[in-house]
Amino acid sequence: MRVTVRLFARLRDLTGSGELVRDVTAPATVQAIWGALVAEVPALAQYEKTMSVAVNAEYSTMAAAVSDGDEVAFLPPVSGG
Amino acid sequence: MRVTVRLFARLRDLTGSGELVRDVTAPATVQAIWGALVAEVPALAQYEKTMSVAVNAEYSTMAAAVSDGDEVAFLPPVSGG
Amino acid sequence: MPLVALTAQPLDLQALMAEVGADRVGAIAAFAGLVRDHNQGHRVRFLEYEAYEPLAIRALGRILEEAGTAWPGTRLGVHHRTGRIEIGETSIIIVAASPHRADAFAACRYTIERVKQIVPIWKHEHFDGGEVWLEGATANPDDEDARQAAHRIACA
Amino acid sequence: MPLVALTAQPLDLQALMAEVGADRVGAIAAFAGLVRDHNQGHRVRFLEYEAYEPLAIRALGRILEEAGTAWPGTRLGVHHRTGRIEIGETSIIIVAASPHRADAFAACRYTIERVKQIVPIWKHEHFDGGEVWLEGATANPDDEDARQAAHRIACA
Repeated sequence: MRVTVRLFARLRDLTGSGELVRDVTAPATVQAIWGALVAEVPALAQYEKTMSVAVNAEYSTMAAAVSDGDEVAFLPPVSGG
Repeated sequence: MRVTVRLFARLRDLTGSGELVRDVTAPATVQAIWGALVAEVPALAQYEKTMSVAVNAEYSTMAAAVSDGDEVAFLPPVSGG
Repeated sequence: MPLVALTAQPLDLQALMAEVGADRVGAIAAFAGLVRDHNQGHRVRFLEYEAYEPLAIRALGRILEEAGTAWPGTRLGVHHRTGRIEIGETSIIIVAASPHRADAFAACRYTIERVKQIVPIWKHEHFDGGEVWLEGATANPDDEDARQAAHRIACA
Repeated sequence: MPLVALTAQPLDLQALMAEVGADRVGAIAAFAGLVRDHNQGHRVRFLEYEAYEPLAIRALGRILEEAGTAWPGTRLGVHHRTGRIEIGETSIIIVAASPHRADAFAACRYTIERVKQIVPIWKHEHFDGGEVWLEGATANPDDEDARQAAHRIACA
């Protein structure tokens, strides 16, 4: 199946792109997608403890299942206001 | 000596005027001027415990001395904002 | 535009914010009091505010000094309407600007509490069927308990 | 004008106040965050704000619901800038309107604290000699400790 990966702020800078499309083997979790991403861009690993994740623009968890066509986002600590 | 008496809000309504000129015998205190005023308008007496006083547009006390030409103001509890 | 004012004209929060926040301070907290169409079960037609103007200006200035001492680096402005005010209009605006939002909020809140304690302004409420002078606090700027109560409300 | 918005256009506090305070509620508390010309010892040239927009809008809406539950009868609006913002410009405006000034202040303060906790927006600071992404809180809307901390700051 195919998912869209969204990356923001410094995660985007480290990866070089804010939006990636990746084919993953079903069933898959957010954790599996993150693991594949860190294999591509090892510098991302530093964010595993502090980031948040979202699936289809709703906050989610690393353990959540991902379906074909989902948008999975990785969010570094926020700094709005 | 001559003083100007300023009255505000309900004190003004009870007295029928916001500004009076009164001749008083020197030496005089704010208390003496108030006493003379209550003799003229007994309904004012209810404010003695809750009002504030000012002399020449500065907060003052009933015991303060008053000089010729002073402006003495009697202020009911405030309700700005 | 002065930081402290009494005026019979409509209040302009945007202009006061520009004046107070001119040095680009990080955080601005503001307060506006609006005339409500009801109070204590009756329907309000309009208000009139009366002030002992020279003392009211001094009292407002004193409050700004108190707040400046309590929250250094915070800049404040406060304007109060006088005369007749219609329903929905603004009777008071307060602006506090500070590098730190906690200070801006505290100074703004402190100022409205102190205005209600010590500024010689009176609200004359005209409602359906009558009118009444509202009476709140006995004004005593040297009442340290009252000042501390305002400070506690502001920054607890 | 929507109560919740992300926009690349300058923010208009006066307009948001008119929208939020349209039902003449008694007290309005407002907050504005301004871009400062310095931060942590260096001279800031400008900021860029990036947002995950659909989630940011949801998170802002959630905060307004939380505040509406905590302070019933209080009406809120919050607008956040995105994109490049110059020194002295406003990055966020919050307006809280309530019959009671204590509720207006509390809801306004709660909202800015929660924005900094859970809204997916990031500040990219461009200073003399470099740039840095600022990173604050790990966003977790279900972190009840964080929510209670914001509530304590707002209404203690």
